[in-house]
Amino acid sequence: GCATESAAEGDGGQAAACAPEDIQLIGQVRNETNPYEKAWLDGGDEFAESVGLTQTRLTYDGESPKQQEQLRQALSTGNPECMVLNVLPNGDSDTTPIVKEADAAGAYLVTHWNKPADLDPWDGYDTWISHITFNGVDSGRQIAEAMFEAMGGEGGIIALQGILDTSAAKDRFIGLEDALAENPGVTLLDEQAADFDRTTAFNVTKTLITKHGDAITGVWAANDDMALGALQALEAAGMSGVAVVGIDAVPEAVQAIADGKMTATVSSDGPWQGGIGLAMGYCALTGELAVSDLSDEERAFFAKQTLIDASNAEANLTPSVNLEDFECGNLFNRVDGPVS
Amino acid sequence: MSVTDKTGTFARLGEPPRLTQTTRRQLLLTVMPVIVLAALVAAIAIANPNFLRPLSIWTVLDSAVPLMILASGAMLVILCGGIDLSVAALASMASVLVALWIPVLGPWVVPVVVLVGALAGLLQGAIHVVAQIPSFLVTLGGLAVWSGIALVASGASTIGVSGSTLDWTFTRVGPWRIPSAVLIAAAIVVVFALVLTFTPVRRWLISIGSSEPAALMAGVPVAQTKIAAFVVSGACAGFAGVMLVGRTYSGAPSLADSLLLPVVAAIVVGGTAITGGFGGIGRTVIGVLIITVLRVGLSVAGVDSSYEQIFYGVLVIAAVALTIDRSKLPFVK
Amino acid sequence: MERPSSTAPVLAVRELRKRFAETTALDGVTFEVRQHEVVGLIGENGAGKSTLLKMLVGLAQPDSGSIELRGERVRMRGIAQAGAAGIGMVFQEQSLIPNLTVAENILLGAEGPAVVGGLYRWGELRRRAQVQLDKIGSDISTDAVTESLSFADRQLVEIAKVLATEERTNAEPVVLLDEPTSVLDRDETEVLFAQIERLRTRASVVFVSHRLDEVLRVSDRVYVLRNGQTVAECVPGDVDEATLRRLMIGRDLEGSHYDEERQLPPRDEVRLSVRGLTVKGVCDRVDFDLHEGEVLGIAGVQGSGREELCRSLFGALASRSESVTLEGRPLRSRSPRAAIASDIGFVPAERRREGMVGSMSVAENITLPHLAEVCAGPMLQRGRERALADEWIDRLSIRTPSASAPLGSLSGGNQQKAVLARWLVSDSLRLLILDHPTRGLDVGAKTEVYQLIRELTASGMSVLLMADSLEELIAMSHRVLVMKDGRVTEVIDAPAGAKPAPLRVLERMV
Amino acid sequence: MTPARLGQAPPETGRAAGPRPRPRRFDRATLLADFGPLAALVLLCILFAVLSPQFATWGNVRNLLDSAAVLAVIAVGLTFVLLLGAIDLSIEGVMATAALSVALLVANSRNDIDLGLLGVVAAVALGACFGLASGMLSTGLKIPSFMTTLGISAIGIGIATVLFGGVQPTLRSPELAEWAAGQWLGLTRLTYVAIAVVVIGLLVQRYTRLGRYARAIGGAEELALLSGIPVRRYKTLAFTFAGAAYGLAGVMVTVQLGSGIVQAGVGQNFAAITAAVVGGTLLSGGRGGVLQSIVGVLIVTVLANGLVLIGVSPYVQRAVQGVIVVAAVVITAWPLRRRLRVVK
Ligand SMILES: Nc1ncnc2c1ncn2[C@@H]1O[C@H](COP(=O)(O)OP(=O)(O)OP(=O)(O)O)[C@@H](O)[C@H]1O
Ligand SMILES: Nc1ncnc2c1ncn2[C@@H]1O[C@H](COP(=O)(O)OP(=O)(O)OP(=O)(O)O)[C@@H](O)[C@H]1O
Ligand SMILES: [Mg+2]
Ligand SMILES: [Mg+2]
Repeated sequence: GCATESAAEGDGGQAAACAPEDIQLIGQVRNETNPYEKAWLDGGDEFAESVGLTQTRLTYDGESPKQQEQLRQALSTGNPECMVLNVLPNGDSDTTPIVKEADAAGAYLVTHWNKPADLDPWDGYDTWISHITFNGVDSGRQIAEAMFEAMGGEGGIIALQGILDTSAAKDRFIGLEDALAENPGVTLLDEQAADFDRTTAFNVTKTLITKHGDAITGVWAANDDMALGALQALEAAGMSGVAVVGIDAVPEAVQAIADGKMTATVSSDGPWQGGIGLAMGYCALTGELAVSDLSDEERAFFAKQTLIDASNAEANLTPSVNLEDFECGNLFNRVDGPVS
Repeated sequence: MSVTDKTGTFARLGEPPRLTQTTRRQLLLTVMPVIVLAALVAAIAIANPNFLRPLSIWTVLDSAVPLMILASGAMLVILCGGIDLSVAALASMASVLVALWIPVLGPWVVPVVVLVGALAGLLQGAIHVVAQIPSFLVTLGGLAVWSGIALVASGASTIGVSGSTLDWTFTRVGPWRIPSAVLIAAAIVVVFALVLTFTPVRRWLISIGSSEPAALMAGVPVAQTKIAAFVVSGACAGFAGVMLVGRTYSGAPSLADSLLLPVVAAIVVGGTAITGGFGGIGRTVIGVLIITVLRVGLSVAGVDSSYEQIFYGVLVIAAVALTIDRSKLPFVK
Repeated sequence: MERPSSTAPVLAVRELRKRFAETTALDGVTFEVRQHEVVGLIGENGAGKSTLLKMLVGLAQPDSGSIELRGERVRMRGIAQAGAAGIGMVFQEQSLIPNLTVAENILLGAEGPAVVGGLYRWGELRRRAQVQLDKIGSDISTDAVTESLSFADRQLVEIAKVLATEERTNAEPVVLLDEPTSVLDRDETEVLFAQIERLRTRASVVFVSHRLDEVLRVSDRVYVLRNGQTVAECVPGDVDEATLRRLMIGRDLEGSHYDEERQLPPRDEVRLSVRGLTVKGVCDRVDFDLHEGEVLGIAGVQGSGREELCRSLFGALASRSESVTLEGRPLRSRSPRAAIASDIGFVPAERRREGMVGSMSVAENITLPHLAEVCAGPMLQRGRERALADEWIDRLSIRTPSASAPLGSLSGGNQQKAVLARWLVSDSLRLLILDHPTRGLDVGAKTEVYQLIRELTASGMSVLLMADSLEELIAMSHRVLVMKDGRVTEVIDAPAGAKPAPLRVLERMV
Repeated sequence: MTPARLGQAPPETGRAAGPRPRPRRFDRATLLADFGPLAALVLLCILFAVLSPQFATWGNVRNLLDSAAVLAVIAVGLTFVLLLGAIDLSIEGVMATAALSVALLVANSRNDIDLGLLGVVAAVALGACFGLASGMLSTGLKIPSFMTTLGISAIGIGIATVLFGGVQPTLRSPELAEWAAGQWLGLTRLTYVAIAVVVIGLLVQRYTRLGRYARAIGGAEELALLSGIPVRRYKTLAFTFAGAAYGLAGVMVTVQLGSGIVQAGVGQNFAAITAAVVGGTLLSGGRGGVLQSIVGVLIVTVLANGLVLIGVSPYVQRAVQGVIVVAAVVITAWPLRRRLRVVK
């Protein structure tokens, strides 16, 4: 509806520079070996297809230097003026150079999840459209509360932390601590880092089961991979009825919830993330979105996330995108408050 | 001397040097790494001609810099028959220290952190030499310890760097907009090349690498040379940490960790023997470029990201198969 | 000489040629080995003996020419094939695997009935290995880890290993021995000869040695190789050592073998004075003085501690002492490097392992201990290095394509000369420790080394010498220090013209 | 004369009556070299038992053995490669492919294939193929194993990524689930699998040509050639054996986790090499063996388990492990120092 209007009045210089067919869409995640990031790239592909383009899929194996190298190379071999980057930075530290490179080259950029607290898109970055993240404190608390409920408000839990050097891991744990403070009946028996990794979580959980035995009635994990590892360890130990929660809503975890083995997870909707960043850049390049007009809240925001538990697991079994979300007028429909 | 007078029959020597088959093969082997590099670049350029743009080429070279600095140091240790697995972790630790200390030390942070790296190398080298523990093990322990220190010092988080103290490590200079990092790396390579060519250091490294007992009996300063190799390797890791902070604007406890295997791969692809005793800085430069081109070039050439690892594996093996000089490896382990 | 030997050649080699990059190793060698015959093979260093033998076991392939085994033309592809065809070889450089036990080594690759259904039977393995060891009358344990044995013991195990060949084939085997005696002492050599005699009844033997007396003693026929060609075939009864020597090098060697008449008396000044030197477990409070211009020979059997004594003086072994002084100043050899700084040189017995860096060039090897002399400040001066190397290659007539050829590609004798040269480069050398400096050298090269020692001592250098044979030791030394069980039993004077009888030394050794 | 070393000594049976066998002398240095890692393991156990009441419980011992199972299987395979003097960096890739292929070949959530145990066999065979490829590339093209196995690892991860295709295949095979959870005599079945593999490894090392020749090749490759050993064949065989072990390890991880993941082998490569080296299997080849490597596996596992139990901060756990490992090796190797000893 509003598309033609903004094209007419927007900063036309940039919009005119690119014919829609020249636009280069790039999605970059760590790797294609985990369901969440794979679904993210697939979402990007679906959006690209819907506008008659293809997405360049980049993966950097979780290696920060490689992520930088890849992006710089993409910027220097492509035409940055007509480029959209939808990037999952490896860690907070990687966002700064990505933003600076993209800004210097003039490519539109949307980042997700990780960003240093003092770096903001409105600090003079014209092409860094938006930073999309999720309230980790919130998700950590939501799953904790779902778990406490399943435990009947009391018992002992163990917590599996993610890679300690990420804000996601830290925020989520703060959420758990908040929930614990409000639920004095639940005690935190132990916390260990399991690096967002399934095998590590499996082994750590086994050791913790030895240490605490039947005192464990809940396992809080900072992501689903660890939750699934813990679940397996609990099964191996013959412990049933332990509430296990995670974050990410990977298909396997959603299935486990539907099967009644897991209690809850939180969905950030990977396919949407994969498409939305490209859509923002596409709209900006085609003149349907003026970055300068965006509010601060739109340029760095927490996106809505949904708690998935037994009630809605079946409906979320397969990740899918809703192309309506990517129309230029709906880009900011999922804003759920500014980042801190 | 009378000894020589009676030895007429031995004198069947002085055939003039000819370009025999062996010397021609030798020549081919010397230039092979360059040919492999050129072929790779050409293949990528066919898939995506933009790869040969000057800007793109400078970017490749720029991307190679941290790897280059780490590999130069690690190569010394490999030349004398050991291995330094700690370089990447040490560079990560250095990045954290740089980020922490910049507010206090300002530009002095660079020599201080390089010194810290050198001291870490010294510690590892000394344990390796004095306690006679295999370098693989010492540096594996070092790897864990430096990571731990970095985690604790940073509180397991990323420390941002503001200000312009390190801008010189990551900018472009001159009319051709050459990345400053490339110039710095080139300077380091030149220093290495000069030292290795014009001083006895290379002799010592090679003799230790190919026959340590013989080197000992010939009075080569074996312990000193080995420790020095570790010190230089540590210092290079420290400096690589500085360069990484310069380009990421932050220090983080696992910033460079993933560079370990690429570093060793680069050294070996260049043709340096992993068992020691043969190799050099020139080969390492080419090896670093081959690995860097593989790392960044596959996606530029449009290889599907799910197949990228397969391509990378096949190409690395093919590259090594072509570049190493088997006559210089007594036997292949 | 009346020895049984049938006429049918078991092994016949015709017109064998082999070229390595710049050197022609074999230039048309022809020879044959008949049944139950011991054939001696002699020639100066680099004449092509080892290359020839390696071709017979398939470790190198000839460029042209033919090898016939029992009348059939064969092309050996590898040592396994050769072993199956009944050709076994004792290599010049030792070929036992250090971390395996003696039993494992003896039967390695030829386990036979010791492996049943792919599984090892340890008892059988030991028993069969013991049979081989018994043949040479050795008391080495089959369970000993090979690297814990002495060099000579290992050589005996090698011989035991090759003797196992005779049990592997139905046909009578051909046993190739490439300088098997160069590290054996007198008794062990006798054991070996007894074995060769025993073997003769059921096998043919090719025997390579630079000790011409040995060759004359055990061989039925002797082939002389020169520059890759067979230049003569002799029967021991008809020739003497001098003739062989002349055939080998193509000219007469003047003077006596050891140049005894050129031995000058030592000077009065004491260069090295050792008091109460103790190396834990092997030598005990050794005292001696070494004068300027003197060669002090050290005699002793394996385990007498003489090698440890010398190694400790060079700093390669930890030791304690009351006092060790070099020209009056305390000598503290904490490492070979420190010893070299005090102008001491050392030529180790295990040349390949300790004496040289095979992959480095001849020139680089020669200058390695004295890099300071070819450096200006920290900078290497390649021109000076090259000139120095060329000078010494010339003075010692080291046979090499050039100073930049890898030392590992030279023949053993020439390698040894290069190892000697590296010490002679230094003008200030005061003490040279020679651990079997003529091991593996041909007579010509040996003579050159002897002359070199004479010249060095004449110019005032002091030498500590351990030698291949007692005769050599006595002939070269001014005095002989006899050691037994880590102690000095006697110091025997051996001035020119009044050399003691070997027996006199021997009885103090054992 | 030094006595035969632990693990290399043939069994004390049927000794022929040779003439006066030389007396064996156990000096302190050799004792330490042979039994040092074992002593370190015992010391660690005592230390943790004192510091943590849970450590010495049957439940924890069971857990320890269970945790060590996968690493033990990997280490057995790796040992043969290390004995050659080669190195194997392909563990992650081989395990990844094996994990995904077994998950896709038995009853699973992604397809209708259900080969049952045959699927397990196929995955192990696939692992062996990877090993065969590493071995043939190393020996045929004469490339250092460091590089071939690094490349093979990347290829394995790549193939696993393609197989993975976005959704983890979850096991739906009840008999395999039973293998993960079911217990005999208080230990999981996978623990018995690991024990069986260790025993097989020991037998192969001691009683077959592969074991003997691997040690010979590692001791001195050029001399092994001189003894007429088909060096290339046995090197390739050692890599193949190792590949099969990694394949089995990938299967075990998949069974444990209930689904096939590409990350099945993450971190196992360094863990296995560390374990082998700590136990006394040298990277230079020819030394050590399966027994030594298993002691190393137990040391590494006990350390990881004990540090969690006594509550060492997760930040410093790895650093503490590193220090303990190096310190343990320094202490046990200190008496072995000699002036001209060569250590790479
Ligand atoms: N692989 C090789 N590469 C280059 N040159 C070689 C090689 N093998 C042998 N030669 C050369 O061939 C010649 C013959 O060597 P060979 O070892 O057969 O001599 P030899 O008669 O055994 O001498 P020695 O008495 O020293 O043992 C030498 O000049 C040697 O340098
Ligand atoms: N890797 C190699 N490269 C070049 N040449 C080699 C190599 N290995 C062996 N050779 C050659 O093989 C020949 C045989 O070696 P060997 O050690 O038997 O020497 P040799 O001449 O018989 O020694 P010696 O003088 O002690 O009798 C040597 O002459 C050497 O040149
Ligand atoms: Mg020879
Ligand atoms: Mg010889």
